[in-house]
Amino acid sequence: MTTVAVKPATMAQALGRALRDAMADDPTVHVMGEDVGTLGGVFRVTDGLAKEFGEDRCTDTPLAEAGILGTAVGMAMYGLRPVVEMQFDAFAYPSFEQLISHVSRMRNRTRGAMPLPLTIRVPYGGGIGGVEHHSDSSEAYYMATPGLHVVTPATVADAYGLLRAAIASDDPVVFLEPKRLYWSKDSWNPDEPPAVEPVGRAVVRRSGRSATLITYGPSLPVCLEAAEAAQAEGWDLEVVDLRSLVPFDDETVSASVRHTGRAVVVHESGSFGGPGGEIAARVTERCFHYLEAPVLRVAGFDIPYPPPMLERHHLPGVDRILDAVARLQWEAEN
Amino acid sequence: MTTVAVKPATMAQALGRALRDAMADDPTVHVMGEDVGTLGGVFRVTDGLAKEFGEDRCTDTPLAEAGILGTAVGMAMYGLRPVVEMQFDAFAYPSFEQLISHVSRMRNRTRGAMPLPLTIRVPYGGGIGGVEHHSDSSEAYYMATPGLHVVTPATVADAYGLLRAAIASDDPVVFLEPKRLYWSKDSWNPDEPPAVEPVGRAVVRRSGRSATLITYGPSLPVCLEAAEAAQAEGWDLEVVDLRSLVPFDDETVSASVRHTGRAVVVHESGSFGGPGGEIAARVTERCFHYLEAPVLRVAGFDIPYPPPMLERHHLPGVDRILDAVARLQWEAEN
Amino acid sequence: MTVMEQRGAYKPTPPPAWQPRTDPAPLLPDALPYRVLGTDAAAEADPGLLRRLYGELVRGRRYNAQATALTKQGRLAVYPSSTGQEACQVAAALVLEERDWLFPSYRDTLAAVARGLDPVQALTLLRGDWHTGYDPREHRIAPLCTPLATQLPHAVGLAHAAHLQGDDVVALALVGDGGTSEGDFHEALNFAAVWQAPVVFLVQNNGFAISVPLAKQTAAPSLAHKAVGYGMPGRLVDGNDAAAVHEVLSEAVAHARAGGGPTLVEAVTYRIDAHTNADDDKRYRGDSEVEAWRAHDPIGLLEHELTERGLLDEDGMRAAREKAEEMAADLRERMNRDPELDPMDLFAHVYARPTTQLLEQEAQLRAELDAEERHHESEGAAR
Amino acid sequence: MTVMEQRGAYKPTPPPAWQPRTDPAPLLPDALPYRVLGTDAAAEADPGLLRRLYGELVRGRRYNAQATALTKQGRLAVYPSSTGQEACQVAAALVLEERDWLFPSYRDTLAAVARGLDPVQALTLLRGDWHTGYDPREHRIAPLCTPLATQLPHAVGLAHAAHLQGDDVVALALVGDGGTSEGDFHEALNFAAVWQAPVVFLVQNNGFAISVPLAKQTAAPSLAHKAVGYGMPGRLVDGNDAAAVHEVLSEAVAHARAGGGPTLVEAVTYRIDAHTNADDDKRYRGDSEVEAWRAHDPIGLLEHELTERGLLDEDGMRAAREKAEEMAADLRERMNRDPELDPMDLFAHVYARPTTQLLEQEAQLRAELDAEERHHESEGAAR
Ligand SMILES: Cc1ncc(C[n+]2csc(CCOP(=O)(O)OP(=O)(O)O)c2C)c(N)n1
Ligand SMILES: Cc1ncc(C[n+]2csc(CCOP(=O)(O)OP(=O)(O)O)c2C)c(N)n1
Ligand SMILES: [Mg+2]
Ligand SMILES: [Mg+2]
Repeated sequence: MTTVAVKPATMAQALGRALRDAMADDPTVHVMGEDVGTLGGVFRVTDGLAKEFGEDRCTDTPLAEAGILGTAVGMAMYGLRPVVEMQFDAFAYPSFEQLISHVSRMRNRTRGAMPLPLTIRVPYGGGIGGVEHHSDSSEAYYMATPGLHVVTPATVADAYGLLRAAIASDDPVVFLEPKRLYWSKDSWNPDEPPAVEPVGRAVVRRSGRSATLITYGPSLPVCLEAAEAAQAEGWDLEVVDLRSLVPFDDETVSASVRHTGRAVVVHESGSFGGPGGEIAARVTERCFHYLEAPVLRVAGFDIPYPPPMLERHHLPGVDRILDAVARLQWEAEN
Repeated sequence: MTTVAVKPATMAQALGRALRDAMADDPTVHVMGEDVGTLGGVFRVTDGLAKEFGEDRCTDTPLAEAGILGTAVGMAMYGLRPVVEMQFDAFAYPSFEQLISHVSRMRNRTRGAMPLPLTIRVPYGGGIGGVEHHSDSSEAYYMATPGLHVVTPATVADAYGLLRAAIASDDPVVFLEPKRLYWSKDSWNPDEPPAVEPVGRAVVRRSGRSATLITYGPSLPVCLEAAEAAQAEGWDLEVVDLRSLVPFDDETVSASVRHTGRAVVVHESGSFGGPGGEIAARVTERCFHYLEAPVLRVAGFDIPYPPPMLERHHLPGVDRILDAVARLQWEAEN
Repeated sequence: MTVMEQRGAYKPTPPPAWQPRTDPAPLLPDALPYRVLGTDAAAEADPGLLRRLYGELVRGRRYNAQATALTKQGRLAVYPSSTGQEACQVAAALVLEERDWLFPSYRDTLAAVARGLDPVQALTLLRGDWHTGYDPREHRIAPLCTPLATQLPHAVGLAHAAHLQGDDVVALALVGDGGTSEGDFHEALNFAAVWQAPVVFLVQNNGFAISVPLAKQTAAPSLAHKAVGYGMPGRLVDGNDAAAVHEVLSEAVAHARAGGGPTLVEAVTYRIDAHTNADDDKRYRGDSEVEAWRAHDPIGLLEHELTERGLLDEDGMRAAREKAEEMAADLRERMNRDPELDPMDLFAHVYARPTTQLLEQEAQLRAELDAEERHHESEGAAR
Repeated sequence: MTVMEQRGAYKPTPPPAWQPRTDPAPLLPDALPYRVLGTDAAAEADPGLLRRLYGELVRGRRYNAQATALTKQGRLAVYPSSTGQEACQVAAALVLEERDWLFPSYRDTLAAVARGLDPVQALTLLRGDWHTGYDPREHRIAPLCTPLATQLPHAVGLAHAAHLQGDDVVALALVGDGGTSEGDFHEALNFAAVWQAPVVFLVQNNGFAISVPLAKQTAAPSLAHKAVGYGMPGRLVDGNDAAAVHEVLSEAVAHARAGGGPTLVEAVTYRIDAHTNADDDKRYRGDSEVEAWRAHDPIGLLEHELTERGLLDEDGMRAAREKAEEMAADLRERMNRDPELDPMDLFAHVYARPTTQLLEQEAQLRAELDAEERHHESEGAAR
């Protein structure tokens, strides 16, 4: 038996590996977008794909996001599985008409005759010192669009496993990649990549009894850190990583909240009209009589994403999470 | 003293009158969009404006929604007050990049130096037998975009009063016009149009003690009907018309729910990621200990808008509202 | 590098060789729309083809009339008629091989019907029934597209995919004059040219986008002139001359099939009816303009040519009319039957497998419908 | 109307008169980029203007070098350099009157600086400080625009508004070769032509959109050829020839000011540096291409012309360099001071008056900051 080399990989590398393996397994998988070919993408996620599979399978497109998504729709209509890269969150907006009016509706429009197995990769979120338009958290738009799956990994292993699942899905998947976790590392065995994860299952990242932090993507590490810090205050926090915003895993989330009786939703996206409202509302609908306090939200402010020099004030951090936990009406318990 | 002729006007007429009066009062108000000039708009809201104010003030643009909104931004930068018409809800999507990246952010980007006093009129919602793409409820997208005001009238008087206020606002306002109320009528005195309503104040349309229906736009008449029907079941429902989704009138809504102890949010928009989640979450945050039951939602299903022949199954109707009211855990009261 | 470091070594040279990426001259359209009928070119047209076109035009006109009548009877939610544009509709259908794809807009049900689709299936959307009445893959007809110009990138992507797979397939996409103003038109044509995708774009310039005349839509010499900006040939054709449209489109399709890349064709035509049955065209145009175009009617033009040349007589005309009437009668009859829709279909195809959220909503609706039914039954029983 | 009703009365006529809405010939660009320096046309150029351009180019190159250096020192978050493109940047600024408007993209801070904007204000965004460092209305410079091509409709709208108000104002908008592929480019140019708005579009074709070369961006003969598709003139110019760019832009601005409508100018140039400091251009281009363009350097070209014609000597060159060094030293010095941002500004300008929701959030942040401060103070006191 040979010993396997377990070495650290970044999330960006894991995503690249997922693309590579999907392309190797299935000749209908095509990667396309701005700078994805020769350059390997501005985050280098697609590095090496054009070389390995040729420019017809990993294509530098003209610079036009509606055109990228629109032609990908046509390619999927013909039976290909396009994986589209949007260069940054805010640069996906020009493609929203194609997304809302076609990508999300084609299967339904044709009663299932014309599914669109399309993956749209969107680097999202802040914390990387990016200037305007490079740090948006746009998940609320995707969540409000029926017909899309919305998936976001928070770990290196999930980056691989969920992206493979997204590409294999017969439905369109918006795959949100937390930019500031691109360089996060985890060790894995490159000869045996992590398992393909089913889309739609949340996972408890940390068990606890006092309250549940419900989170995803870039906020997971922050929540885990907050949970550690909370111990000093006597709170034993459970942390749920949603991984998939659509479909939403009510079962896992509700089970946790019923168990703890308190919950805080944590995300970078703005609060008003953001994912937290939906999550808080559905948790409350399902767990009302278990709740000791209203489900609270710790989110970005309801403002355009701030300039780099102010972003630390905007992003949900450990203190803000602990403040929210403190407001969970603990006195009511005694 | 002369007697004033009080005669009925439709909501479409009231909106047209608001545009006319705004244009007459302020020469910087310009109306633009597809078919708004010679034709007077497909719903005839802008009828007569091109004739009265000339085609430079009420302009048939080329057919390109991003171009319409983008040029309107430039006009506003120069000091005009453009009022843009999007022909239908779904046809506003091509303009979303301009909306999100510029309209909502220009004031903030320039620290107030360059406000954009822009009104974007969007006919929205279903119930008119429209084929695909003509019945979307797209308010969730607008609500999730900080920097926009989002306003929607439900009565003829508000159509006038709120549109005047929107045009007078120094901030961009997305003005959602409930298509199926365009032909709803109310009597008014054309010599003395209704008052300009401040943006941001909800109003209690019906007082009640048992529970609060929180709604807006096209669902208001349905809720009022449901409230009448509920009397037979012994429920005395209060009905709050939000009128403005952004800013959100927490005061009025919370006061009502604290008073009744139960609430249902009603809207046509899909439930998941829709306005109801935000509303339910914030009501719960503010009124937790007053609530006898979780805030429930009666909304459109989480599907692409259905074909005309099935839309009655999708739209929240009186029965579905009463079913939700029935689920408000009344037994807990006794 | 600052200018200081730069100096000394510097020898001015002409700019690195610049040359046009394409020769613009052959891309530009002719000065006038190409015509066949009533010109010398007509002599070379295939009589069989002309007769076939004639039959389809007559049937197409009858189809338009029948569909319009159905709106008055409440059997169609809306109908955007292509009366006056039948030459474009029919030619677009006839130039394609079975393996090719057609990308119609909401106005192009006739093109789909001329391609062989059952008119009832073509009208499903406009009837208020389900959004698409046919299997696009079976017929190689994309769903009727309502958001303007958004079907164009789909056509490009599909043609490109087919080409990558080594399939000998051409896509033909239809768009209106108004639709050319949309960003998607631009992006689609650019992708098509860069990829040299086997796709043909047919702009039916019918003079109006609802009420907005072409002069408010563009200042270009012609819409066909836009082609040069993408590096593809632009062709201008009389859109009421079925023989000319057929010839120009056939050439473009052959060019695409041979690997020559995309073509933009502008067919100059006219929308004789209002935008849809819901539109009031008196508000934006006068009768005289409509009358001038009636005198250049696609059917009249072709009929004149055929009768002049002895290729068509009263019997032939009658036969064409009879076939058209048959189609109309059948359509009328079948459209008068109420379609049966299953409300549960609302949830069936949103995803490959419904989410738990949708299953909950489905159960809710099913319970409501069951309750309704029980209610009806008990009412029935009570009587 | 069915074909049956139609027959009998019918007489075929030619189509209602078709004519191009514009004569295409004058709209088409010349076969080669227009040049002045090193050609006969140079003799006619105004020596004063050439010297002014020279000074600005030298200063501009130094500005680019300094800004790039500041990224290495962590004083700029990112810098997209315009080294090699200074002729376009400077000419764009110099052709405008004070009342005119400039619409820059993220790469065009130099154009803003050449127009007179304080470089520190121009670099505010790229420094990580507030999004816009200046009052756009005071300087008539729109905010640096990052989403590609989205500034173009703004320029059209502003020019149109000014025109409607009777103001004699021209807008000049900058965009890259990559940006021409976006739908907003198309829509903006179309609106401009239909409205005959006084706006000039300058495409700096620097060969790349990040890593993507022009050949993957378009198949058009040139980007200037796109103009004819909108019915506006297209002009092709050597973008490294400051005199040529200045002349072509001046003509376009004068044309617009005189009511002649918009012009599309393509300036063929080259991005000598990587896309930004974060980019690695070795991945997508070879040194030899860069070297070929270095030999056609905008400063070198002009310097050669001026020295050949005795309009510039060593003293003049030294003076230009010294002025540039002064600017650089001042910039360096001021950029090394930490900017002071008030976190409360996050809420101050989202709306004219903050919503109650924002007031709550503002209070929350203020409380957090107060707590932080108390914490620091108590820590300080404890020591
Ligand atoms: C993106 C979008 N915007 C607006 C509309 C509304 N609309 C439907 S048809 C039409 C006019 C289309 O004109 P044209 O493209 O010339 O096609 P025609 O109707 O003449 O066939 C408009 C504005 C739409 N369907 N899609
Ligand atoms: C809408 C949009 N999509 C993508 C980007 C990311 N992006 C920034 S610069 C750039 C390349 C731009 O190329 P070009 O227009 O030629 O301008 P240049 O950088 O060469 O000046 C890209 C893709 C963006 N800023 N905006
Ligand atoms: Mg048309
Ligand atoms: Mg470039």
